[in-house]
Amino acid sequence: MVKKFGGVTALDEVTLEVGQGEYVALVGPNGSGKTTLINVVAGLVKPDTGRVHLEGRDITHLPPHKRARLGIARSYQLPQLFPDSTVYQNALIAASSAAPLHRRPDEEKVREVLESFGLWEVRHKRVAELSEGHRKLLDIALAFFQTPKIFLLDEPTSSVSTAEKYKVMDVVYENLRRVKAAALFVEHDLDIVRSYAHRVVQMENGRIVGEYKPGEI
Amino acid sequence: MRDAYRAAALFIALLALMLAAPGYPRYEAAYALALGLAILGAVLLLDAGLVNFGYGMYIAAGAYAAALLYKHMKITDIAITLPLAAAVGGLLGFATGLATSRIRGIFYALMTLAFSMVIYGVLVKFYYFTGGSDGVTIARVTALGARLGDLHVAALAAALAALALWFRAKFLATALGHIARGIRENELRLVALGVDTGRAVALISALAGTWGGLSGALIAYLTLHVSPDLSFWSYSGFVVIGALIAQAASPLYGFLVGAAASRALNLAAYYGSAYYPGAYDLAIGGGLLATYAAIIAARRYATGR
Amino acid sequence: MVGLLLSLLLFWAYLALLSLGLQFIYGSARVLNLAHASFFVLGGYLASYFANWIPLAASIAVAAAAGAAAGALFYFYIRWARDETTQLFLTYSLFWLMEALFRTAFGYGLYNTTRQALALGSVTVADQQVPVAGLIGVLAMLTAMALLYLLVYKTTFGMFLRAAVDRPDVAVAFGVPVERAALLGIALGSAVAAFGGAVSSMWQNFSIGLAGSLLVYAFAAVAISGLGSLFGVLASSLIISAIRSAAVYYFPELEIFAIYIAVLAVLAVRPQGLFVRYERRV
Amino acid sequence: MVGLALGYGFSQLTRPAAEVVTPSGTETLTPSQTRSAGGPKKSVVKIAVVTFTTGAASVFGVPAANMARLMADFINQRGGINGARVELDIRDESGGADQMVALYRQLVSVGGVDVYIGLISSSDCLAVAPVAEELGTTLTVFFDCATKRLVDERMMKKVVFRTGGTTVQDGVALAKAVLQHKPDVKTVVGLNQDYAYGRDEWEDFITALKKLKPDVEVLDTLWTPLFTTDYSAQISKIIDLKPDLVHTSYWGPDLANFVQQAAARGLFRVTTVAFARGESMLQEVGAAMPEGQIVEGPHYFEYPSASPLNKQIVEEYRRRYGIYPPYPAYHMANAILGVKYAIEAASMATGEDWPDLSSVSKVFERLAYLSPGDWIIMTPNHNAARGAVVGITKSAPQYNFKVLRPYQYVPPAEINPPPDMTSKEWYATW
Repeated sequence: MVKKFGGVTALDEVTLEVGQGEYVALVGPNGSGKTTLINVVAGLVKPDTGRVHLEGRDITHLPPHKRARLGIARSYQLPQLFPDSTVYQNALIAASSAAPLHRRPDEEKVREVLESFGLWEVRHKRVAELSEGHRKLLDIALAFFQTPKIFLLDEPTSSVSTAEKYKVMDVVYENLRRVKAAALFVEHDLDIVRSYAHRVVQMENGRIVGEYKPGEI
Repeated sequence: MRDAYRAAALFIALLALMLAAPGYPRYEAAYALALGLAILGAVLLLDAGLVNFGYGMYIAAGAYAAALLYKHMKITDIAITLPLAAAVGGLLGFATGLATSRIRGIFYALMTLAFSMVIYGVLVKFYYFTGGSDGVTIARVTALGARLGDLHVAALAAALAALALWFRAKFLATALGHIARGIRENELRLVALGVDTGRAVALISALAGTWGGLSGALIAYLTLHVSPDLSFWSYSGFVVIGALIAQAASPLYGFLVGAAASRALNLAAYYGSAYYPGAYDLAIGGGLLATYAAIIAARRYATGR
Repeated sequence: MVGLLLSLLLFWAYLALLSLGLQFIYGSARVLNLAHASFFVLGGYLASYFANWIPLAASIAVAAAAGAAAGALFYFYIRWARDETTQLFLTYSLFWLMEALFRTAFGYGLYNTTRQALALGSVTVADQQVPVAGLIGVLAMLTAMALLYLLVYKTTFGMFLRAAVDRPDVAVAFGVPVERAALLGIALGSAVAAFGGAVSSMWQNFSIGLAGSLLVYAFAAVAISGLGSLFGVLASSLIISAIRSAAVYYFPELEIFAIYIAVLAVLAVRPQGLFVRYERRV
Repeated sequence: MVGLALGYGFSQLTRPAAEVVTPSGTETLTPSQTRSAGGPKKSVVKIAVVTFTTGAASVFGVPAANMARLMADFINQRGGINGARVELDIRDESGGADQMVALYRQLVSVGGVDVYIGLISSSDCLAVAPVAEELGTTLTVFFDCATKRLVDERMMKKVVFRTGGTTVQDGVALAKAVLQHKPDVKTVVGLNQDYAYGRDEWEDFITALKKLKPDVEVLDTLWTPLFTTDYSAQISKIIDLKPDLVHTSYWGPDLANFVQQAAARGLFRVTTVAFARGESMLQEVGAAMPEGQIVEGPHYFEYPSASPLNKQIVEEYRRRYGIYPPYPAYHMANAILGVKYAIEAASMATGEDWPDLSSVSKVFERLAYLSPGDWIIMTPNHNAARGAVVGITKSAPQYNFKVLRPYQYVPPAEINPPPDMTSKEWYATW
């Protein structure tokens, strides 16, 4: 797969495969094409050449919302939330995206997801009043209403205090395991990578330059 | 079930008001409710953060559907004209919704304004079909053959307003209602959550158009005359501002507050115009400002923000 | 044919004078003013009113100055708007408040300076008699455009303006007086609008209700051009004038439609407009 | 049969003297000789006057409102209407048909008015008429709107009347005058406002003209939206076409804008313009209006020159408001006097001091009375059979605007279809 922005080659002959339930970490300096790769898989960006397959089906030309329905969930480096609503309302909106338009969203599922992400106690807080950790968790939790097959995590623990980093990752992984979803995550903190990834892929200037076991780095 | 009880209670209250009030105040109350339906439609779009500056076109669509059925086919029965008006409004809403499915913000306002001015052009231009700027006069309105007087139309307005309250409660609770809020606050994320926001906007527009069509038909039955002015930008502006007031006042009952505020301004303009020619404009401009400021202040006081 | 071109030229000048101010204000302060046409009409009223006592040129200057003052007042009024919808709300109310002002101050009668304009005589061009006033109108439009262009792209104030509007938060960090830039931008935009109205009073009557119908033309010009681009609105006014003149000549029934269908066509294809500003091609 | 000669000067403007008058072609009501003084004494009659006091049409509405004030004072100085003092509630007509319906309902209920006189725009008249008929509580008199639909579609049956003429009178009178002053006219261009009034005026004019001179050719019909401000494209096209005649029914600012811009472009050197209802703007347009144009108006202040009533009204109006009364002012006088005589005649006929609405309506249908500008002859279709004045614009030393020299009065019989015939059927009989 190749993706150029003007003169810059963001992705240069990148091929990557993530197995069922496998956790792959993407490491590399800023500007190495990690986020671009995630955006291509999520459908926000169209590759110049190359294909995106999900369980054997070519989804290169599917719009983002169709990919999400097929199970490609993602979170964002800077949490993308519904700013003027409370945590509970954010969850209701996410639940509604999975429900038929004329029916009520599944409030049972809302409670279940918020509790599994430890957000039930703060559900009436406005998003602006949440701690950085809670904002990150909510950002990830919102994607769990579509029963993800693969989760694209863009720096899940960035701007979270080191103490909370592991708490966040434990909660995320517990839920990934619960729904048996694979994960492709971008992470700078090598300790996190070591403790959570099955496989580590290193990228530089848009190219995959190496693949390692977590223990080898 | 609570929504149904609430709607029934509103209907009974309004009906009592209609029976008690003498001729003119009843007409004003019924017109306010008709406007309230349009304001509800505009509020649905505002929920999704869409300021539709051509909303009057849906009202005109409904009003002209009812009026032209009378003008060309002498159909006066509301059992035919009311559903047709709603359908025409809904169709127009769906069409404009599809056309603007990818367009937001100022461009959405400009595009809907352009649509409404094309509709205005059609209504003024096709003189032999639409009666041009003189509009269309409806001699009488009937239901299953019986002629409807002022009171009956007022009762119809009360029923539709109650239906609107029930619908508003349902809309707020259903997935589409939450998705509308999602579009307003962070459409990018909503797409990533698997929502086809284009289709959602088209659906919300269709609903807004339907309520606009109903409002138009009701205005036609009340005033017995429809004119292209319904689709002119200043009338749309009036409805949108009513909707902004409604949105600021309360998610559920807001559209009734907006309707009451707009009609009160009209009454103030009437009493003022005897003494000072600029009273109408002053009442509308100044009145809207005061109402909005009052509601913002009340909101800030309530939430202590 | 000369007749068609002449009418095209005159309406182009008229529409550009109306729309330049609206575009400049959006370009310099991110304010889309629903009451913009009212500033244009205010200029027309004032020029017509003062022209009874002072020479035409002086009354136009007075009208433009009053426009600038009104613009400054408008700035302090619109500062309350935190977001687009509140802005829309405040300018919609302002539209009605200015109508109330017009009804009280200029309620009755027709306001124009056609008598003074007629005195300027006319020129014959290929059997078409061209009023000098019309040519002055075209000249006025071109000078207004040149003035704004020079100001925006050739002066430090212009640089402040562009910086303030693109990234106000960053501009403040560099010491750009963002507030003052917006104030001057709005005052200047309103002055151009009032100046346009004052000049147009040479061939047009001003009365209540005019602002409402003019606004739709100004919005059409801005919608087709794209928000913020001065040359864009100059070009879109020419396009609209061409469409309108052609419509009147060849299919008069369509005159009302022609412009709005053009707006829809452009918005459908390029919602941000044909001559978008951020491509810096001015 | 009553013919209410009703005196000749304002000084005689007292109770109707029962003298039989038989204006051509219509029969009128005879009052009973004796009148008992019974029935409730009404001290004040409240009349709502709704006309454009602001906006583009204020150049129309304000002269009418001023005439209403003048007539009310005159009537009150001479015993009011059947002894009741006239009180005016003057309201602005701006806001559109929707607003006028609401205002009508407000005035007749909360406002407590006894009589409603109003409306210049045909859109407003068509909106208020059905509501007035349905409510049926208040005598409603339209004083100026010209739409012929009120007559052709029988929208005035019970309480609604119109003391003004329709586009039929304008069109036919103007067509006849055009043939008189330009008998060899061959090519015509229509330039009218793109709404019902403009279309009706053009249709009536061109139908009449073609009936009278079948070989007339219409080069083009141009339609402009109401309150257009720029006519450069239309003027260029007319100058290119060089027709023998241009017909327009522009009024208010549209007429002023068009004449000023056309004069600057020299249009009047290549063609002659026939102005339907152009009389109202003669004073407003002033010097910009060239000589030699054909102007028609339901009224013209110099006609009837012999009538002391007209002379007195014109002098008093000019003293108070500084201009000569344009036709909308005359239209308002017709309406107020019509209300006065209808009530007083009904009072004489029924013997009650303040007759009820149905008897007033019955009288009003067959009333004939002298108004400053013309004999007003009401017909059973609730509309007046009106004459018209047509003339050629000419400068005159003592006026700073163009006056009509020569001008002629076209009597009602020549330009009105018989009461039971629509305008289409009437044209067919030519």
